[in-house]
Amino acid sequence: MTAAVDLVNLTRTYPTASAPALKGVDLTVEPGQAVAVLGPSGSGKTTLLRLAAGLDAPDDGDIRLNGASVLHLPPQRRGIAMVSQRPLLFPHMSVLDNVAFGPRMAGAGRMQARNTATRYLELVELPGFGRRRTTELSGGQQQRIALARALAATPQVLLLDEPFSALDSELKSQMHQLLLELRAVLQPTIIMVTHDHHEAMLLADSVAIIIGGMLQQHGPAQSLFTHPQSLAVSRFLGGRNEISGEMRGRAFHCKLGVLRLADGTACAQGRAVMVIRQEAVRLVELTATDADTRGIITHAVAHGARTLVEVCAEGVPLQCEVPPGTPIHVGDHVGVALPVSQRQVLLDDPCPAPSRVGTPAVEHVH
Amino acid sequence: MRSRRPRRRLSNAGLGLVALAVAIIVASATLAPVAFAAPTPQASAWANIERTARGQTVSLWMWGGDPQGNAYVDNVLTAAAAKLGVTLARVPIADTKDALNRVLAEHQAGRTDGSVDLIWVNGDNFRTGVQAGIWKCGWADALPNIAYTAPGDPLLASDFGTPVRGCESPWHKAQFTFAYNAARVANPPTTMPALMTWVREHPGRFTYPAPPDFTGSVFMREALYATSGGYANVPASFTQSAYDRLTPALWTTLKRLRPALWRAGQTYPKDSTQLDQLFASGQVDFTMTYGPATLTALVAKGTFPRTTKVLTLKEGTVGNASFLAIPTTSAHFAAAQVVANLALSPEQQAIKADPRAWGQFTVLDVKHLPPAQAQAFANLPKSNVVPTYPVLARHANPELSASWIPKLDDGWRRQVLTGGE
Amino acid sequence: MNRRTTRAAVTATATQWLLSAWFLLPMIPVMLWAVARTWPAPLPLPSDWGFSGFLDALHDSATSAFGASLILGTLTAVLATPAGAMAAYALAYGHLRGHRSLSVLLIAPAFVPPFVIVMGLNVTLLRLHVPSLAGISLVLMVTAIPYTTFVMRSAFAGYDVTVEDEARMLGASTRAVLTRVRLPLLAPALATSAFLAFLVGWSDYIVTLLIGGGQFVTVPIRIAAAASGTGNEPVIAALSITAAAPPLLLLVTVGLLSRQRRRRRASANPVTHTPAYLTASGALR
Amino acid sequence: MKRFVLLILPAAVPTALVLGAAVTMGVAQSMGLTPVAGGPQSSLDAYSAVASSGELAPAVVISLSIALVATAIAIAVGFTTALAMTTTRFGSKVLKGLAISTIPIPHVIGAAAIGLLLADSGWLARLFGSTAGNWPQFVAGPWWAATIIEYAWKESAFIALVVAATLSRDADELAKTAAVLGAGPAARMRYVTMPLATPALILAGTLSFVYALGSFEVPWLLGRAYPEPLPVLAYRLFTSTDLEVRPQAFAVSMVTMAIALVIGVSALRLFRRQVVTA
Repeated sequence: MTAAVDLVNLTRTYPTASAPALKGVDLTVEPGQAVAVLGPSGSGKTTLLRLAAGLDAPDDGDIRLNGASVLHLPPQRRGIAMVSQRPLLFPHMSVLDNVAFGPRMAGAGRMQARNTATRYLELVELPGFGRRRTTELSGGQQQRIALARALAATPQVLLLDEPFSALDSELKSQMHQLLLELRAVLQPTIIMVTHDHHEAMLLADSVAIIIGGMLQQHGPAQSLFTHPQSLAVSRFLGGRNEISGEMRGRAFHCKLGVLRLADGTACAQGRAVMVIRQEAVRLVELTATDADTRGIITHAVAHGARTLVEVCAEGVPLQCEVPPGTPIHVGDHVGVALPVSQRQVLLDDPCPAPSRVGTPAVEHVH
Repeated sequence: MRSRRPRRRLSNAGLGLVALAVAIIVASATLAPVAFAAPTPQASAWANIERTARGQTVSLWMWGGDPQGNAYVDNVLTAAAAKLGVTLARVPIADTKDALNRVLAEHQAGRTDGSVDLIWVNGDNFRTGVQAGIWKCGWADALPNIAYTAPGDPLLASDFGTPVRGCESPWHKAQFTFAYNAARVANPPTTMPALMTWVREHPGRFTYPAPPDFTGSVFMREALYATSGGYANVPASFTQSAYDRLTPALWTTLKRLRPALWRAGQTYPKDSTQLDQLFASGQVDFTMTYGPATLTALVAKGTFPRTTKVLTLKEGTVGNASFLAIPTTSAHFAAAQVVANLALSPEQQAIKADPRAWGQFTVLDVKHLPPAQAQAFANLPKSNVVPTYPVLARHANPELSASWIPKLDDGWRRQVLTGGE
Repeated sequence: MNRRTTRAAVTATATQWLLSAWFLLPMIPVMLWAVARTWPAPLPLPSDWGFSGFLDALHDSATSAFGASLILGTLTAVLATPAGAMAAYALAYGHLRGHRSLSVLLIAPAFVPPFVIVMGLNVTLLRLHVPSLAGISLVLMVTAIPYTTFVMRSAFAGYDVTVEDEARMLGASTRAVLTRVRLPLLAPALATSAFLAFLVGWSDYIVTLLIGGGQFVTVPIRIAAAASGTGNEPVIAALSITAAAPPLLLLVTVGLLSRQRRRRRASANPVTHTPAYLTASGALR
Repeated sequence: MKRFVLLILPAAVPTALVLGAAVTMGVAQSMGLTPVAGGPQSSLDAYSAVASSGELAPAVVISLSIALVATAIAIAVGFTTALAMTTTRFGSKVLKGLAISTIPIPHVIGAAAIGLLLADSGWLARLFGSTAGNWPQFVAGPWWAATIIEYAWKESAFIALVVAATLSRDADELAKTAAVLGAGPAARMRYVTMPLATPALILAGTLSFVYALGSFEVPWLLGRAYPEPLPVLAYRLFTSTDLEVRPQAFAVSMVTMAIALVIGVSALRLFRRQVVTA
C-alpha cells in the first residue's frame, strides 16, 4: 500500500494562461516517504498534485508509480487519494458513508465498507460521528473526516493540498500530530503542498521548492535553509542576508573583508552573493575574537519570541535574530559573528534579483 | 399608433382602394341624408341615437384570424365611424366563443358597463345568447340602412333557425364552398355523391375537419343533405325521430368514406386551419370553407396554389349570413347601433365586397339600390378564384336549425370518430 | 489521449451539438417565416423574401399590443417584486408563527393552474366592479409571487446580516444601511425576481384573455388570434420575434452588467459568484 | 414581530384572497350555486355528469400522460444540459446562452414555433420533402407529440438552468474528489452527481409537471380535437354554447386543481426530505 512516485519532466500550460504552470518538473519520492512541496502562490504546486491525481493531463512528461507510467489511467484507477484545502465532503451522505465511499468503490459491500469506515473514524479520533450529517461538524472535524475518507481508500500515494491551511493554529498542530501518527501506522507515500515552512519541516522527510513552475531544489529541509541553491530559494525561505562580493580562491571578498568558506565547499571564481541565515548570525562583544566584523545597531524589532536586529557593518546591513532578553540598544556598537559552516556562496544567480540586493526579501504570506 | 394605411400585401391594389374608400366615404357623407331627407319620427329618433353616440367608443369583438378582415375594420370601418364621432376599437379573438363567454360573465355579474359592445356572431353562438337573454333586441329593425336589405330575405330573418327579431343586424353573407387544386384534379366532381365517389377513388387525397369544428360540422350537414336525398327531406328544426330516421345513412356513408381519407381516416384535421395547411402543402386536393372571401388573398400571397379553383355543386351548398349583435351589458348602445348601421351602408358593403379589401358578400338587395350605389357593386373587380355570390348561391340550401348542430356533432364523435367499422 | 478518452470526447461533442440543435431548432422556422414574403409549400425555403410579416404586424396594431404587454409585464414586476422581497425577509428573519403555512401559501399559486384561478375569479371580479387592469394585475401578481419570494428567500439565505452591523458600527444610519448596503447586495436577486415577474405578465395568455375583457390585447393574444387563421405564418413569426426580443435584450443587458460588476468585484475578492439569473432556481420559464 | 407580520401581508393577503375566492367560486359554480340562467341549486350533478359523459377519465389520463412524458424528457435533456453547462466550456458558453434564450419565450409562441417546425406542412416536412401524407403526425396526432415536445423544449431549458445553478457550486469538484477516491464515471454519476442534483430536479420537475398539466394554450394550438386534456376540456365546456354544461367546466377545473395540489404537496414533501438528508 505504498509506492515510489516519479514525476518526470512534467510540463503543463493552461489554455488561457500565457506562462506555463509547470515547466519540466522532475521529482522522485521513495516509497513511504513524505515530501512537502513548498512555493509561493501560483507557483504550480496544486497543478502538480492535479496532474499526479489524474484530474488534469500534462502537456509533456510522465508520471510513474513504482516505475510504471500511470498517465493513461483515469483518476479512479491510479491508487492515489487526495485531501484538499476544503474538505469537500459529500453533503448528501452521512459521515460514515463519506468515509466508506472509497471501500465501496473498491468493491466492498455496504456493511463491510461501513465497518472499515468505522475503524478509520476511530483512527482520526472521531469515533461515533458516523451517523452525523457533514454540516453538523466543525471545520477541523470535517477536515479530519476528509483525511479519514482519503485514507480509507487505502491509497498508495496520498496527496495533501494545503489541507490544514484553513484551520487555527491549535487545530493545525493537532492535525499535524494526527498525521504523524497515521504516517507511522499506514506509511503511505505522501506529497503535500503547503506554503508553511514549519509544517513542511515538521511533517515531511524532504522538501521540494517550486517557484514559477520550476522545481528549484529538493532535499532535506535543514539543508534547504542553510544551503539554498539559489537566491530565489533563499528568499522564499525567508533568508534576509545577501552580501555581494567576489570569490577568489577559497575566500569571499566583500566590503566586510575576506570571509573564508568551509572546507569542501565548491569554489568557482567570480562575482557572487553570500547568503547566511539570520538565525545563524550572532552578536558578540566588540572585542570578541570570533567577531568577523563590527557595526552599529540600526533597528531592533520584536519578532515573535525573538528579536530581529539589524546591524550596519561597513555599509552592509546584516540581520540577525537574538534570543529574548538580550539587551539591545539602537546605536550600540557590536561585533558580528558569521559562522563558517553556515556561509553559502551563490555564484550563478539563476533568478536575477531585482535591484534590492541587500534588503530583506519580501516574505510571501497568504 | 394604429395605422390608417391599407396593408402592405395590397400594395398593388392598395392605393386604388384607398382612393375608392375615400371617395365612397365622402360620397356617403353627402349622399346618405338624401335617402332620408324627410324628417320622419323614425329619422329624428335615429338622429337622437347618432347624437348620443358621438364621443363613445365601441369595442367590436371579432375573430382575428383573417388579416383582411382585420385590415378592413381597422382601416376602413374605423375611419368611417370616426367621421360619425364614434371610436371603433377592434378586439381580436381566437374564437367567437371567447366574446360570448365574456358577455355571459359580465351578465352573470350584473354589469351594465361591459367591455363588449358589438360582436360578429351567428349560429349557435347567437342562439346561446338568446337563451341566456344577453342580446339587446328590436334595434336592428330600426336601423335606417336596414331598408336596403330585401324584405323577408330568409337568410336575414332567421339565423340557423333562430329568429333574429332585431337582435342582430346583418353584416355579410357566406356560402359554404369547396376549393380544389385544378393541377391535381382534372375532372372535378359536381355533386356531393360524385365527390364522395372521387374520394373513394383517390385514397388519401381528401379529408374534413373533425366536428365540432365549425367547417367540419357544415361538411357533415352537406353530407346529411346528400344522404337524405336533398335538403328538402331534412326538417329544419331538430326532432329525435328525424335524427333517428336520417342519420344512420349519414354515419354509414362517413364511416365507409373513412379508409379513403387522408391518413386512412385514422385522424382528422383539428380545425379548418389545419385542413387549409394540408391543402396548402399539397397533401390533400380539396379544402372547404364557409368564408370563400379569403380564398382570393390566400392564392395571391402564395399560401394556396395558383391552380386553386372553387367547386360549385349542382345541388347547391348551404349558405348563411353573419351578423353584428349588441349585448345587454354594453354601455354604448347608441354608438354600437351607429356602427352596425354604418356597416350595413351600401358604401361599406361595397368596399367590403371588394376582393382586394375583404371580398365578403353583401347582405343588401343590390337590385333595389339607388343606381349610383348599385353601380359601386357592379364595378367591383372580379376575383379570379371565387365566383360571384349569385353563382355560388345558385340553388343555395338553407341551414339547419342550430339545435341540430350539437346533436350531429355529438353523433359524429360517437359514431364515426370513436365508433367501430 | 487513448482511444477510450477519444471516444468519450466524441460522444460529449455530439451530445453538445444535439443539445444545441434541440434548443435552437424550434426558432429557425420562426426566423425564416419572419423574413418570408411568400413561402408556398413544399419549398424548403421562402421563394420571396421581405419584411411583410413585420409590416403586417405593425399595421395590425402590433405596437399597441406591444405596449399592452409591456404594461402588464412591468406592473407584475413592480407589484410582485417588493411583495416577494418583503415576504422573504419576514420569513427569513421574522420567526413568524405559522411560518410553514405561510411558506406553503406563498408557493401555492405555482401549483394551481392559471385557468382554475381565472375561471373561478372572473365573475367575482366583475361583480365587485374591479377594473380589468386591477384584476389582471392582481392575478398576475399572485401568480408571480411564488417565484419572487423563492428567489429572494434563497438570496436572504446567502446574505450575511453581520455586514449591516459592520456598516452601523461605521456610522451608517438605518436608511443608509438599507440604501448603501442591503439593497446593493441584494440587487442581483431583486433584478432576477423582477425579471421573472415581468415574464409572468409579459407572456400570459389566459388571464389577460378572460379577465382583461378585451381591453388588453397583448402580443400573446394577438398571436393566438392570428394562429387561428390560415396563411398567417409571417405575421405570427414577426409577432413571435417581437415578443421574444425584449426579454432577451433585458436578459443580455442584465447579464453583461452583472458580469461587469463581477469583474470589478473579482479584483477585490476572488471568490467566484454564481450569476444572479442562475440562482433564480424557482421560476425561470 | 409586528413589523415582520406587516411585511408579509402584501404578498400573503392578495395570494390568500385570490386563491380563496377562486376556489370558493369554483366550488360554488361547479355545484350550480351561481348559474348564468335559472335559480341556484346545490348539487354534485356537474361532477357526475362530466364523469359519466366519458370525457373526464380520458382527460385525466391524457393530461397526466402528457405532463409525465414531457417532464421526463425535460428532466433527461435538462439534466444532461446542466451537466454540460457545469463541466464544459462549450456548455457554459453556447448551451447556457441557448437555454437562457429559451426561457423568456412565452409558451404560446413556443407552441406556434413548434407548429411551424413540426406540422405536416412545417419546415422539417418541407426539408425532408414529405408531401404525401407520410410525415409523422406530430401536430394534432394521436400521440400528442408536438404538445409534448413543446413542453419538453421549454421546460428542459428551465430545468437545465435550475439544476446548473445547484450543481455549479461544488458538484464538479465533488465528482473529482469521488474520482480520486476510486469512483468511475458511472459511479460518480450515481453516487455523487445525481444525488446532488435530485432536490433541484424534484422541484423543477414538479413545477414543469404542474405547468404541463394545467396549461391551456399549448394543447389547444397543437393538440387534436378528441380526446381533450383537462384544461382544454374545461375551457371548451366553459365557453360552450350550451349553458347547461358550465358547472361541468368548473367541476373539471376543480378536479384539475385537486390533482395539481396533490402532486405539488407530495413533491414538496419529497423535496423537503431530500434536502434534509442531503
